[in-house]
Amino acid sequence: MRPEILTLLIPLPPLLAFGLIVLFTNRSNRLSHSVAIGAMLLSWGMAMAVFIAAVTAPHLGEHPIELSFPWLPTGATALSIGVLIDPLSAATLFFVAWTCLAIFVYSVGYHNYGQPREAHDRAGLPPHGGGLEPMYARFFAFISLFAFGMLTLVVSDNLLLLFVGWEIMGLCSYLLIGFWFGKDSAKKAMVKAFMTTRIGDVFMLLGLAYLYSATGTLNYRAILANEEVLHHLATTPAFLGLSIAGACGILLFMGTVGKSAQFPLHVWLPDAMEGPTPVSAMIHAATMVSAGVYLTLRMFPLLSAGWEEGGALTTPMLVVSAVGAFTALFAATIAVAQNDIKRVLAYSTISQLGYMVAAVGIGAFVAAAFHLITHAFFKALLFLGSGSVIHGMEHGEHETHAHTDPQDMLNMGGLRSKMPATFWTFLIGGLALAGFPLITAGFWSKDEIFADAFANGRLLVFGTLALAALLTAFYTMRQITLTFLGQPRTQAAGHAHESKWTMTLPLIVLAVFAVAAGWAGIPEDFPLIGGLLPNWMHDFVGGTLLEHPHPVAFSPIPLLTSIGVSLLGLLGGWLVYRNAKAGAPDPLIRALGPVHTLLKRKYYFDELYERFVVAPAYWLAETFTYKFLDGKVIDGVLHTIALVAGSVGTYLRRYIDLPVVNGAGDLVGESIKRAGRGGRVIQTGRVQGYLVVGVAFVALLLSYVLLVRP
Amino acid sequence: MIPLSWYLILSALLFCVGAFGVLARRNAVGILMGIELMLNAVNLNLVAFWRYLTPGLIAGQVFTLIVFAVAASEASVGLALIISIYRRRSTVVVDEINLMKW
Amino acid sequence: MGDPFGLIGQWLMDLVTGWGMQPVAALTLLRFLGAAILATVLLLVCFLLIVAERKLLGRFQDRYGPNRVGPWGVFQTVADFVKLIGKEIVVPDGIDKPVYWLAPLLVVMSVVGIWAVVPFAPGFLGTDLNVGILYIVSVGAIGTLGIIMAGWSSNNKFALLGAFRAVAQLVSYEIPMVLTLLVPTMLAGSMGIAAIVEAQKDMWFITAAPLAALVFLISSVAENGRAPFDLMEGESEIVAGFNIEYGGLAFGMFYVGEFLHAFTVGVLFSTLFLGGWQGPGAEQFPLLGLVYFFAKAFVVWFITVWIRGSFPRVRIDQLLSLNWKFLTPLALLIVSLTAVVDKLAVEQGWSRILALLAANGALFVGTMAVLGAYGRSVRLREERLRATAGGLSTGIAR
Amino acid sequence: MTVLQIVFLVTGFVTLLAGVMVVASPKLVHAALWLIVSLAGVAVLFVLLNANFLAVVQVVVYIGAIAILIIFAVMLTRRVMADTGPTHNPSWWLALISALVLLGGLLALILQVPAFAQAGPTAQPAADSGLSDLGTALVDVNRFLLPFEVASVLLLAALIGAMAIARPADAAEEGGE
Repeated sequence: MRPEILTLLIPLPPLLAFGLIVLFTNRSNRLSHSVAIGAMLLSWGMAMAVFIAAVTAPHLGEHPIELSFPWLPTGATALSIGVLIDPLSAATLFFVAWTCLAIFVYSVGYHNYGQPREAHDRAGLPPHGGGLEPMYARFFAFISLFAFGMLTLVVSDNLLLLFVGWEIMGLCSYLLIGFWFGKDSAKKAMVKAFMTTRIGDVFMLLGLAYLYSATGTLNYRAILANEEVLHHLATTPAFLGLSIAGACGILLFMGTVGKSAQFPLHVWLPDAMEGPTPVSAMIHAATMVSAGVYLTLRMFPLLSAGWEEGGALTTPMLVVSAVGAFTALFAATIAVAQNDIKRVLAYSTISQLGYMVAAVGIGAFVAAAFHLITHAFFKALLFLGSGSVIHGMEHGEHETHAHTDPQDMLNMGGLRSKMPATFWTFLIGGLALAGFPLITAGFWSKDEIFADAFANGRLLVFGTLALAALLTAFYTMRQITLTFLGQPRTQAAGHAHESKWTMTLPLIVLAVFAVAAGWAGIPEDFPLIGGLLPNWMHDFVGGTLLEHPHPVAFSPIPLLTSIGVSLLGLLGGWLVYRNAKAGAPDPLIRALGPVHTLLKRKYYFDELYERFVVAPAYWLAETFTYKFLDGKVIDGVLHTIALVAGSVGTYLRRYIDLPVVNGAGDLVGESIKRAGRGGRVIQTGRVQGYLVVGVAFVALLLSYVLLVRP
Repeated sequence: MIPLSWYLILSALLFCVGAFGVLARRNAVGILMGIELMLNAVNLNLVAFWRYLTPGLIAGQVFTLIVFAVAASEASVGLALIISIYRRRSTVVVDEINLMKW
Repeated sequence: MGDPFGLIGQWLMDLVTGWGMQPVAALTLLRFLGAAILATVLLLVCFLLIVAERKLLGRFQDRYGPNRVGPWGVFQTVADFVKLIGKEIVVPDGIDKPVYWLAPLLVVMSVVGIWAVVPFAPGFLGTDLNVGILYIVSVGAIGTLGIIMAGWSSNNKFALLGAFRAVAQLVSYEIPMVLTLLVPTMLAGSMGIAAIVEAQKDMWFITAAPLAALVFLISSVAENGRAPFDLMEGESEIVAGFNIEYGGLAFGMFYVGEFLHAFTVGVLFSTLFLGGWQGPGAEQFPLLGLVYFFAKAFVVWFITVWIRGSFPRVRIDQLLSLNWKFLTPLALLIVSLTAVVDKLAVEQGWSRILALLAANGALFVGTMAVLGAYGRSVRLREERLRATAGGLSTGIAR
Repeated sequence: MTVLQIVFLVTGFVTLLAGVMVVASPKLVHAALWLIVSLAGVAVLFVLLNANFLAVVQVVVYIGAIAILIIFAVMLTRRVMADTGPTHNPSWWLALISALVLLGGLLALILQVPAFAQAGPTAQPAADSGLSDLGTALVDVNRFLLPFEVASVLLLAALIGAMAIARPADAAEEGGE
C-alpha cells in the first residue's frame, strides 16, 4: 500500500478499539485487552512500515510523505486535514509506537490480569495487593483513546489536527490521572492537571488563531518550509516589539509549557503520579510531554525565523532557552529531596524536558530531537520499572500484612536479589538518565546538547545544564541505591518478588532501546569510536529543516564535563546512600537543613498557587460572578422582563384570545358538531346499505346515459 | 349459431342476480356467494368477447384466469374474516356487525 | 385383427345411420351408449375387485377371507349385493332429503367420470380431452363434494365429523397430487392423457420421475381415503364416518365408489407413470394393449391393497402434517426441479432421462437427510421430556 | 334453433335458476349447493365457447375449492344445523329495485350495440382452443408475464393473510400450533 495511505490509517485502530471496548466488549476483560493490544499492534506494524519507508526515501526532508484533503470549508479556503511524515515525525512515530506498545503489554500484568477479583475491591480505588483491577476494560479503552490522540498528533500535517490530538490527550490524561477517582488526592490531581494544561492550551489556541489570521493556513509545509512566508512573518512587527513569528512562537510555546510541564506550569506533573503507573509512563515518557516538545521542535523554524546559525538568538528562542534551562535545574533540585519513587522520576522528567526545550532554544534542533527520543525510551523504562517495583512491594505488603507506603524509597532496599530483571533494566535506564559515559543513550544525547551549547558559546545555559546533570546523576543513583542496593528496610521489601513476564518483557525491550538508541547519534569526529556508525540522527532528522544544521565541531571540554558530572553524581549518590538505615532520616536533611525542607516542599509552589491563583479564582467565581453578577444583575433583568411579558400576555389573553379567537373556533367546531350529529343518521354502519346507494347511483347514471342523453 | 348478445344478456342477468344477493343477504357467507356469482358473470362476458370479437388475442382467457385467482384470494380472505368475526362476535349477520356506526 | 374397437365403432355407426339418423345425433347416441357400457362394465368389475381385495386382505392378515359362497368364495360379493338390494332403506329423521339422495350419486359419478378420459388401448378411449389431467382433478373434486354433502345432510354428528375430516384430508391431499400430475404433463408436453401415454413409448415416466410417482401414489391413496388414511370412516372413532346414516343400496354405492376408486388409482398411476397400454406389440394388436393396461393397473392396485393391509391408521395431525410439511414442499421441489432439468437437458432420449433420474436421486438423498435430522431432533426432544418427567416423578416420590 | 342453441338455452336457464336460488333459498347450505350448480352451468357455457381449459379450471377452482370452502364456512359459523331468523335484510326490496334498474341499464346498453347481435364467432379458434397460446402468453415477458406473477403474489398474500386472520386469538398469542 502507498505509505501515505498507510500513514492515514495509523491512528485509526486504537480509536476503533476504544469504540469497541466501550460499546461492546467491556464485559469481557480478555476480549477488551485483546482488542486494545491487537489494535495497538496493528498501528505499530503500520508505523514501522511507514518508518522504514521514510528512512529509505531519498531527501525525505524536501519530499515528505504527505496526503491532504479539505475538511472544513471556511469561505473561500478550507481547513484541510492530512498526514505528513517528514524526518522529525518519522522519528517521533518510531518511539511513540514502541513505547505505546510496550506500555499496553505492561498494563496487562500491572492490573493483575488472571488474578481473581478481590471481594473488597471497589471500582475507583486501587485494588489491594494482587486483586484484579475492577475497571480493567475501561482502562484499556482509555489508553487506546490516548494512543489515538498521540498518533494523530504525530502524523498530522497541520496545527489544527495536531491541536485536536493534543486536546484528546488532555482529556485522556484527565481521565487516567483520575482513574482511581475513589481517592481524594486523585480527584484533586486530575482537576489540577486539566486546569493547568488548559492555561497553556488557551495561549496555544490564541497562537493558532493568530498564525491562521496571519498566513491563512495552518499547514506545516506551507508555513515552515516556505522562505518568504517565514521572512514575512519574521519581519512584520506584531506588538511589544515582537514580530508575528515571535508572537506566535511564544504563544505556541505556552502550549508546550503547559503540556510538558515547564516552569511555571510544572505543578500538575508530580501530582499526576496518582494515576496507575502505566499511565504515568504513558503521559510522562511516551506521549503527552513529548508532544509538547514535539510541538516546539515543529515550530523551530518559526521560533528561529530570522536567525542564522551562530548568530544572536531571537526573542522567542531566548524565552524558550531561559525557561528550559531554568526548569531543568529547578526540577532537578526538587527531585533530589523526594522520597516517592515516582515523584523523583516525575521531577526528573520535568528537568529532562527542560533540557530539550533549552536545546531547542539555543538552536540545537537535532540534539533536542535526539534527546527527546532517547529520553522517551529510558524514561518509559524507568517508569515501568518503578511500577514493577511498586507492584512487587504491594505483593510484599499483601503477604506480610505490613502497612507501609509501597512507593516510599526509604521503605525499600535490597530488591536487587528479589527482582533481578527489574533491577537490571532499571539500572540501565537509570544510567541512561544519568548519562553514564559511552554505553548509554542518555550520554550521547546529553553530550550533543552540551557540545552544541558550548560550541555556540551559550555558557550560561551550558553551566546550568551541567549543574542539572550533576544533580540528575546524583538523585538517580540515590534512587537506585535506596531501592535496590543494601538490605531490605521493611518486611514488605523483604517479601517483594519479581513481576510477571507481561511486565518484565516490555522492560527488557525498552532497556535494549535505552542503550541502542544512542548509537544512532554518535558524532563523526568523536575520538576512537566516532564514525564507526554514521551519525544517522543528524543526517536524517536534520533533514527536516530547510537549511540543514551543520554538526558542531568536537571539543573536549563539554565531553569531559558531561562525563565528569555524571560520574561524580553517581558516585556521590552511592556514597551518601550506600548504608541508609531503616527508619533513619534522609542523610541530606542534616547536610542541607532548611534548604532540604524547601526542596521537599517544592519551593512551596503549590501553596503559592493555592493562595494567589486558586483562591482568587474561587472568589471570582463564587462571590463576584455567581452571587453578584449572576444572582443580582442578570437575574434581576430577567425577572423584570418576565414580569412585563407576563402582564402583556394576561391582557392579550383576557381581551383578545378568549372572546375573539376562541369564540370563532368554538363557533366553527360547534356548528360542525351539530351538522355531524344531524347527518350521522345516514351512516347506518351496514355495508349493504352503502352498497345499495352506490348501485342505485350507478343505475341512475346508466339510465341517464342511455335514456336522457342518447 | 348463438348470437353474442345471448351470452351478454345471460351474464347481465347473472350479474344482477348476484348483485341482489350481495345487497340483500343478511348472512355474510351469502354475500360472498353473491360476489362469486357476479365474478362468474364477468368471466362469462370476458370469454364470450374473446370467442366472438378477438379470437386471435388470448387476452380474454388470461383475464378470466386472473379473475379466477382474484376470486380464490377473495374467497379465502373473506371466509377467514367471517370466521374470525364469528369467533369474536358469534354472529355472521352483517346487520349486527355495525361497529362502524357512529 | 387390426383395430377391433375401431371396427366395432364403425359398424355401429353405419348401422345407426342406416336407420336414417343424421350423423350428429348418431354420434351423440353412440357416445351415450359407450358411456353406459363403460360404466356398467366398471361396476361389474367391482364385484371381482371387492372379492379379490377381501381375499388378499385375508391373506395379508393371515386368515382365509371369504371362502364360503361359491368356489373360493368368489360369489361372496354377489351375495352381499343381493342382501344390500333386499335391505330396507332406513331414512333417518331430520335429514336434508335432496342432498341426502344426491350424495352417493355424486360419489360414484366422480369415480366413473374419471374413466371417460382413460385410454384403454390405442385408439380406444372415451374422449381425448386436451386438458385430461385437469379433468381428472376436477372430477375428483366432485367426489369430495359428494362426501361432504352426505356428511352434512345425514343430520348426524358422527357423519358431520367424518365429512369434516374427509374434506380436510381430500382438499389437502389434492395439492401434492395436482403438483405431481404436472410432472408427466411437463415430460409429455401435453395435458391430454392419450398424448402422455404416447410420450411413454420409449421409456416410462416412472424412470424419469420416480419421486413424483411415489408422491402421487401416496397422495392418491389418501384421496381414496383408505388405510392408512381412512380417517373419514374411522370405525373405531366415528363409527363409520360420513356414510353412517346410509343403508342398503345407497351405502352400496359409497362402497362401490370406494373400491372402484382404489382401482382407478391403479389405472391412473399406470397410465401416467407406467406407460398405460404401452408394451411390445401393442400398436399392432390393441387387444394386447388392453391386456398390458389392466395388468399394470392390477399390479398397482395390488400394491395399494398391500399398503392397506400393512399399515395402521394415522392420527389426523400426523395425516395433515405429513401432507403440509412433507408432501407439499417435496412436490413443489420436484416440479421446479423437473422443470429446470428438463429445460436444461436439451437433447431428448436417454441423456434427458438420466439427467432427470440423477436430479431425482439427488433430491431423494436430500429429503432423506432432512427427514433424518428432523427425526433425530424429535427423538432428542422426547428423550429430554422423558428425562425431565422422570426427574419430576422421582422428586414427587421423594 | 340448432342443437347448440338448445343446449345454450337449457344451460343458461339452469344457471340462472341456480343463481336465483343462491340468492333466494332460505337454507344457506342449499344456497351453496345451488351456487355449485350455477358454477357448473357457467363451466358448460365455457365449453360451448371452446374454452375447455377455462371450463375445467372453473370446475377445479370454484367447485373443487371455493364452493367447498364456502360450505365449510357455512357449517363452521353456526351452532345449530337449521337456519334461524330472516335470510334477507329488511331493506331487500330496495336492493331488488336497484338491481332491476341496473339490469335494465345493462340490457339497454347491450341491445344498443349492433355488433353484439352478430350471429356467430368471426373466426374459429385454434384446435386446442388456444391452450398452448395461453400457456406461452402467460409466461411471455412482452405479454402477460407481469399480471400472471402479480396474480401469483396476490394468491400467496391471500394464503398467508387468511391464515393470519383465521387463527384463533389465543393461538396467535402462543404463536400458532
